Amino acid sequence: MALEFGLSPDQESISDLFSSFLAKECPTEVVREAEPLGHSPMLWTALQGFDAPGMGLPVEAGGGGAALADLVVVAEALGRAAAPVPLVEHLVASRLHPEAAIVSGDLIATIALHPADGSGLWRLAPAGAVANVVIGIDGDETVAVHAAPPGVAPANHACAPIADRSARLGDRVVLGPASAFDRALAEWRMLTASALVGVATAALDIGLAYVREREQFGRTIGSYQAIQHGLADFPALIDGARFLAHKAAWAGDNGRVGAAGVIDMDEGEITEHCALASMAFLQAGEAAAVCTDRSLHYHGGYGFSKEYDIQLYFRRARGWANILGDPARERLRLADMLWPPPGSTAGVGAGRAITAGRA
Amino acid sequence: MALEFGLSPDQESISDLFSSFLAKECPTEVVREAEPLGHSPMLWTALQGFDAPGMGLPVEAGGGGAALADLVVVAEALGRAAAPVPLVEHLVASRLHPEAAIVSGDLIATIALHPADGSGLWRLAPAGAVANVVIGIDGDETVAVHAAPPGVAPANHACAPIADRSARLGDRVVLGPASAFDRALAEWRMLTASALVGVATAALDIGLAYVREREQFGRTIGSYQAIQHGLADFPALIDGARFLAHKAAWAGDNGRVGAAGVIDMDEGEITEHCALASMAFLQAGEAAAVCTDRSLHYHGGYGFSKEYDIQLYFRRARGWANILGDPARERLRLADMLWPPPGSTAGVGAGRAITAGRA
Amino acid sequence: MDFSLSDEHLELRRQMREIMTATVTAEVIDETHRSGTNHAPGFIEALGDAGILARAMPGPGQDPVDMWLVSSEAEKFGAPFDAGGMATSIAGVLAQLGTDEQRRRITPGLLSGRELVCFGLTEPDGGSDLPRIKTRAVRNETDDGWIINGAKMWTTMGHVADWVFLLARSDASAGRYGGFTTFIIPMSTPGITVDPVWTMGTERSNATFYDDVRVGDECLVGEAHEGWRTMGIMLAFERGLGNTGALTPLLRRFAQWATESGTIDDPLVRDHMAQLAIEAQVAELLTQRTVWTIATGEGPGTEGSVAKVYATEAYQRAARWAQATAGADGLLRFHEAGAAADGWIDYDVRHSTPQTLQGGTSEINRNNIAERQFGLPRMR
Amino acid sequence: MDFSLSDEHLELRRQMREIMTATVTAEVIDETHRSGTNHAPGFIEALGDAGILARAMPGPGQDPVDMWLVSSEAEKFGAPFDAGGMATSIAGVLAQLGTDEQRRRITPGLLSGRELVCFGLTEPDGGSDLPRIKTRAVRNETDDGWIINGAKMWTTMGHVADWVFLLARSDASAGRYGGFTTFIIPMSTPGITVDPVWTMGTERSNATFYDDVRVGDECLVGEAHEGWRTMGIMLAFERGLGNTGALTPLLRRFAQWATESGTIDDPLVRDHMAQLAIEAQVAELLTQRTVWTIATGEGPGTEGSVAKVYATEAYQRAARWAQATAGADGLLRFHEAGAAADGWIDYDVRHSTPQTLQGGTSEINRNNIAERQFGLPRMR
Repeated sequence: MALEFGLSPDQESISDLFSSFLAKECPTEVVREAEPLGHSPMLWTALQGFDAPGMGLPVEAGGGGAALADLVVVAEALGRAAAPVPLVEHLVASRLHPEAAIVSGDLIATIALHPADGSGLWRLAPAGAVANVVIGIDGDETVAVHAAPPGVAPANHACAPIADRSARLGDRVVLGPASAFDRALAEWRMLTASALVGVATAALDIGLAYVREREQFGRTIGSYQAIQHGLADFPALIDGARFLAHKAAWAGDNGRVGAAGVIDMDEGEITEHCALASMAFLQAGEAAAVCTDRSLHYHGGYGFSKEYDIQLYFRRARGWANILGDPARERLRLADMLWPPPGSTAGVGAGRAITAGRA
Repeated sequence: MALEFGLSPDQESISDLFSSFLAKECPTEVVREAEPLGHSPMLWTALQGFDAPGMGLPVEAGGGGAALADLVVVAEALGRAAAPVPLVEHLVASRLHPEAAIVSGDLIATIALHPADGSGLWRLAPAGAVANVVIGIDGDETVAVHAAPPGVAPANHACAPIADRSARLGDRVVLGPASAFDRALAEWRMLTASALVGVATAALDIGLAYVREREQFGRTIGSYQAIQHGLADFPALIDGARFLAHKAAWAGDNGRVGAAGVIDMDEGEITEHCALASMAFLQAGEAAAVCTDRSLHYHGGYGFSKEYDIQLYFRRARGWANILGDPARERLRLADMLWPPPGSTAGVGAGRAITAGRA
Repeated sequence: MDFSLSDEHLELRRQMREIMTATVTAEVIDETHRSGTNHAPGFIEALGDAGILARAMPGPGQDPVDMWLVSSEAEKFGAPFDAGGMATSIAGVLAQLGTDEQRRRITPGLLSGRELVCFGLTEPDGGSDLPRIKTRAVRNETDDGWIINGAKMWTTMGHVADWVFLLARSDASAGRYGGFTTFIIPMSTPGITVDPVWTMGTERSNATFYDDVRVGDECLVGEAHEGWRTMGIMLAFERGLGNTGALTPLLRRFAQWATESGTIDDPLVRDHMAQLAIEAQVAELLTQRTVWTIATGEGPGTEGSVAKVYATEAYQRAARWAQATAGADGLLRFHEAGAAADGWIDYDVRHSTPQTLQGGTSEINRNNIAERQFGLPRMR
Repeated sequence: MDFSLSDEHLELRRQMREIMTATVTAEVIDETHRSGTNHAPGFIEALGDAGILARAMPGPGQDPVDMWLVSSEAEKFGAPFDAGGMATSIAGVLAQLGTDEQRRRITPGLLSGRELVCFGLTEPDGGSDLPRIKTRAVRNETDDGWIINGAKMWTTMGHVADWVFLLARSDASAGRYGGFTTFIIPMSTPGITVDPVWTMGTERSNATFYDDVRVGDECLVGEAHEGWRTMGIMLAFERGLGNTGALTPLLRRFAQWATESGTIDDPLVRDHMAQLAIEAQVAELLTQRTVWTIATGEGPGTEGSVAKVYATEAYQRAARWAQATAGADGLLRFHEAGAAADGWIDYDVRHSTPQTLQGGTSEINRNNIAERQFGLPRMR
């Protein structure tokens, strides 16, 4: 075991598989055509063609046996293509509730990010508009509810298939206590982080291509230092988020969850899955926001026009991240894991682990 | 009455007077020589020479009858010269407690920015190291305490003559209830804002002079777009802070204090003195911090060396602003004036006034 | 310095507010969002009827405070004034450079709010590099007219406008800034076609095409081949006076949502709201200073650039922060249940995005400040 | 990907921590602040004795993880490793380009921690534009030696160093990157003088002057006139591996103050602390990635620039935020009553300030990323 920042052979082949699949099946015309709902049933069916919906489950459960380290690679490819399929949510939900029809992808599953309110409503669940099964917290239980999806989403910034869903109406199964849901939320943060890394990477690629071509005042605009320096900030933002997501996956795959992980702020050592997933999510949200902002800006007016692709990414950078809520709240939650308030049990399930160190 | 952004003839002549006085009496050698204490008795004596210490008091009280609109001009000139004299504090204190020896400047007066603690200590009062009279809050009273100044300051970032002072030991006069101190604090914020505007302006001037001269790669560094664009942000920061300080002065001079001023967030109309003073202080702190940061950075290593002037301003940008406390706390205080919490009486003495408007 | 408004200006403000309350209803705003056309005819016509468009016209002898007050009040209220801004700009240009015949034939329609004008300036390849335009105006010696061919981009209001103010190259041999001619042409002239360009802001802009468009000398604005001079006058009217007041309505709408949702008690949110209130004040003060420099005849220097960069970037940051803070509800559009500030939060993010581009990009404005205010070397 | 350290590396880390706890006491640190010389002889010598300096030497056949771990642990602890970093860099250069005689005569002293080396590179007019240096090395035909004249700036440790690694122009006719020669010279050589340069960070740097300094060929590093190649090797050792870990001790010290003062309960402060924790992790991951690219032989590309810009700017922002948050107490220096984090908050602001300049300014590094990673046109 030693520091290794390259993709493993498994990761490489998964990356190649999904990248070439999406390049072929999901050019941006597909993304545009799927708006405003933000879901392409055809693309979903194509994903079922190579068993993608069940890949996150063990082979014993009929799944593909992919590790989290593989799933972050998939999520990044999806984000890079702005793919209008709820695979991130489905992968997370399927690991919590491996029903055969979910494993196969015949039923689409998702998770509700916040507990149901007093009336049993899960507010704006990601993929809620198209999911046949929604898993989330209701009271002190984690439940899965089978019900026909509404098939329409409220009009929204990202054209994402979000929708309110009921935690009580439909075919309802109790999966466990509310705490059983913690891992799913951490995995959703981690995979959404990777998807946002994909969005940011696409923004960089699109931006670079544009500034290399576009001329103003007799020079390509990519030759101006103001634009060069604005773009030069992207790699740290993107790579930082990517490595955090991969580190979260590595921590999860190696059982470094909760007390089995390290959170040592004195030495700056963090190997705990849930804390890393939260960090990855926040950093990726920032990376996607900044990279799409600037890339769009460097397009001049064209970035704002619907004809160009950058606005697709600009809107998803916000939509995919903001669905969880105010990032400041997420940072406070992270702070409770890193510096637990006295007497607290800190964090969501994970929280504080081994803390060595100096005062 | 109509919008007027030029200096009045009075302001012009005060600006000229102080600028030429400081150019002559306070080159940066004087600033350096006054370190680490941050006080030049000679410069103070020279200021007494033209009755500067008492200028903020009415002629009837033996003062110079200057308006707040004049004092902000003075404070900006002081900041621009990084002048090692506590004139801002003295002007504020003198208006609260116009003793003859204070009006003449034979005694230096200052204010304590925070109420005395349980043991009667005023923590780190600005000019506390050199002031003969300190005015501040102790319990529910505003008191003035005459006592010999320590003459030394704890070593600090800005080489400012700050020091702890006692609210109880010495010759103690009760000036009124604690609320009598509110105006003084607002005036201190406003004048410190102007001093910080002076600091930021000096940072711009010094930075521009440097980047016009310094060559790298065969060009002056001021020809690089990254540096041009970094500097191009300065005018908005500086002018914004300057106008806010002037508007606070205008509001104060015209009696627009507390309920006599307007705070209408629906229309974005604010003419209340204390709210404007707080805004000016925050904006000026930001302007001084950003402008000195960047100007120092554009100096390369030389900015960091004690030989160059920019480090003098860099340190004062922080020292003069941070002495009040965390700017986030100040913003929360401002927020309470702008959007009073239900049932609160809001703000320090000033607070909410007329609020017209739509919902 | 003096920060008070005169009684005449206070009266104008009162009038503006009265007219807006009467004419810019929620239904009117809804219609602009539905159609993508950011124009409320009843509002602009009422301004025309009250003589306010005439007061808001820029140029010598006009009160720049009037001009600022009108656009600022509209912006703070959230009333669509783009059409009024364009009409008054062109009326101002005609007042300075137009013929008496044009001022009789065209100006009254513009200042009544009944006739609209769009701008045919930027081209697909052009952007910030305006002198690079390719639209050609060729002198037609047989009838003393002109034949115009070319294409323009971002012709906002082009599909509802009566007139187009058009910049064309009339003498390609005359160097970078020579050989331009400006025209004002009825949009009904044969050969002009308008294609919609839909934007992320849900606003409609247009691409306009000019195929052998034949016009006479009555359409010339200023002298032939002296179009760069006309542009100089017009761009000076534009810079730094509009679109710097958006923080105020944003903050009003955000505070509305924050109050309803209880978020207004959150210190993290209050901290940020106070910062935005400061930025709104700074944006207004910087804009008022620009107005004052125009009034004193000192302007326009770089004050407009300073205000424009600051205000539009602050607005953009604020909108993006507001959206993130509102979480999922900040993603929802107008009329969706639970949408933060009834959908305005989402709208502001989309609407603020091109503000740092149109009317001079932040980069061009920063170049301008560095070169003209600081005297640093011009590097383009 | 794998984010774990091998057992050997964990053992090295344990050893480092043990040595630092024993040798880098509060008194030792105080002495560095008092003297302005950021060097703790007992610590560096202990590293030498434990063979750690030899492990931390960069170059082919060496483990870059060792090199990173040593400097990173020192930085996290707050132990002054600058002298060790310079010594191991030059030992690494000698390992690649030195003579056997130099490796016998010079290297053991450097790797024992007993002899220090300073860098004579930048000049008063030079800065980022290194090839512009004016120090001349002229071949002295009578004795096969060299005569060196010139002045160097920012010769940190120059007043305590045994050696100077010097870059001089040896052939002014050889174009921008030709005609340089690098030397390693005893500081005791006649003609070398050292003047202190005091800094805002209270650290002492130096200006060094070379007046007819005569040295023989035994002082050459690499071939004569091939100095740019030496510099390439040395700068590659430098970039992106040191000075990217400062957020961790800053955050530890800030948290200490925040806990003592009760500020740690303030949600505004917690929000920001969480952000800094993320930035510290990102800085570490970006640095580890640089290490990995070196280990795999892929580096150094622009990874070092990416890590360096990010980490130093994050550190600077963090220090300035921490100081503002601590208010008046954040202004107080070491040993003053009530000073926030015993004075470290004030120190970090001053200390972080030159980090975005030394070892490659942020501007130069951003140019580098744009040109080398993105392939955008080089505009210098």
